[in-house]
Amino acid sequence: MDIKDIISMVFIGGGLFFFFTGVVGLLRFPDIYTRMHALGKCDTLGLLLNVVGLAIYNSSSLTSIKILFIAVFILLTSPVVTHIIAKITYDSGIKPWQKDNS
Amino acid sequence: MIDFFIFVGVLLCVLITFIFYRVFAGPTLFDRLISMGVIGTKTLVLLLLIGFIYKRPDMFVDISLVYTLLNFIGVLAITKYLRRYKTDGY
Amino acid sequence: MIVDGIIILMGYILTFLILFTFWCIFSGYFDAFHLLLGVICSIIVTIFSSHYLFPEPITIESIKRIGRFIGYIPWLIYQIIIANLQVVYLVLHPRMPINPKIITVETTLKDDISRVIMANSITLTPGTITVDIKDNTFWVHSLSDASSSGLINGDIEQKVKTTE
Amino acid sequence: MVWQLDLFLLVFIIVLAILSLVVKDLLLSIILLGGYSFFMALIYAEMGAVDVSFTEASVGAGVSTIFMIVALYFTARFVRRDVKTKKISLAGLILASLTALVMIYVADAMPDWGNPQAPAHLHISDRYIEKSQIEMATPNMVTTILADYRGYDTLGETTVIFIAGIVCLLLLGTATQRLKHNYDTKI
Repeated sequence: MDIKDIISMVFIGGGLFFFFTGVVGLLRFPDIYTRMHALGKCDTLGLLLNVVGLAIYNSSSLTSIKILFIAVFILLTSPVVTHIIAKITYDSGIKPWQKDNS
Repeated sequence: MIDFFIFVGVLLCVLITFIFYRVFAGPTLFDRLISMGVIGTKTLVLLLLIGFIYKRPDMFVDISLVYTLLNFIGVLAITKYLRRYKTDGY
Repeated sequence: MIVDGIIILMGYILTFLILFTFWCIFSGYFDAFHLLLGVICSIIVTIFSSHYLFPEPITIESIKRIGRFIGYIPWLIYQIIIANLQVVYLVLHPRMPINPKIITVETTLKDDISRVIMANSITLTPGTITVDIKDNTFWVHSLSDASSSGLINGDIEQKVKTTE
Repeated sequence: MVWQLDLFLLVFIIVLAILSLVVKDLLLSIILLGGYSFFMALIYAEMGAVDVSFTEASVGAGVSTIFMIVALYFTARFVRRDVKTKKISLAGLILASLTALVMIYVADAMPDWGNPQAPAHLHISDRYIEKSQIEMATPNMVTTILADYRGYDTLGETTVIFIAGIVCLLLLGTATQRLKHNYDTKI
């Protein structure tokens, strides 16, 4: 158990925390748009932290670079997916949940 | 460290069980779609963790990369269908 | 005439270099046979798809622009972390103090790439998701009052403008 | 094998498989089948079959999802109300459960996972491991076995797949022409 392991454990623990909040948000929030906030943000950062933690733990540099490429792909694709689903939802006429209605 | 990875993997599996509630209950199709997306990211991390548990991460990273891209392409294909045939959300 | 040719060739060369770097990283073999295969594959893909990656001719200005965009990334990551902490606060708060609504934001950004950067930044930063873009108007779904205030006073737009 | 993960993953697989059959919406069924393929790839990876897992992830989750969506363009998403759905036939149910029982009974006689004394590991594997590098000079042993030692087997398989592909193309081709024809005549 050296310092590298502890750093990667901290990163992975942080990622798990964000995953956990993302899932809680997915279950608690009232409508699809608000749930998308939980998906688009917590999930992205959680995965980013997990991936960086694993890349730090890994010893071979080439594999670490490949693992970091996963993080780059996620950063590029995640907002696009969130935006596309939001647009499709809006086009199909689902109205956002308002505070006054409840 | 391997015990820690197994622990993280089990925690992720518990989280996936909770997301399945949204897949069953989600009122609209889009809820189910984003829930499956969230499950996809969890399985991606699980795959990397399995690679580290077996101490062969170099083989498993390639599959994770394919996972990442296919998650994206699958959502794109489904939304392309939904743009053609509009739904009222169900 | 010669300058035009060099500019068109630059796009091909850059695409080839990017593809070949990816090949080297993903294959992991560095002997002559695998590198030769990589060169052949990269050239074939370059011929077919260079115009997708660089639709406009490359000038010194566009290379400078990529440099400015790389300078923009640290600020974006900082914003992503703030966004997450805000969403975490909203999710874990027992009464969930959310007030979701859709707001419209006008932008003065001219070209498409800036708008894409702007839209993706909005989606990644505190409590806001870009729902739709038409001409100069962004439809943005915001989660709470605090999250939409940062967008209305135009911080993100100022930041994106520096990359232009 | 990590049994803690296996327990969860196998339950997820069963849940997703049943759900994708029960659901009335074809698009949702496709989404669920994509998730099923992802979990299946995870299980293959966990059993150490990385190449099978790679194929499952790219073909099962990627290509076949897209193909099924393309097929969805030619049909409807929901069951029509006026068409009566068939009830579960008793004979089929009995046959399926009997087959399942026989398979569970037989599975008990299989060698344990990773057992070095299993028949598959005793006879010919040693020769493949020792000689394949010398005889064929291909770095990947699975490729050597499939393409060199069992070349005729693989040729037969590819022929079958090739014929299936041609038949699919023929069927889809006529379907598109018919659609186009209907479209033209309507106008």
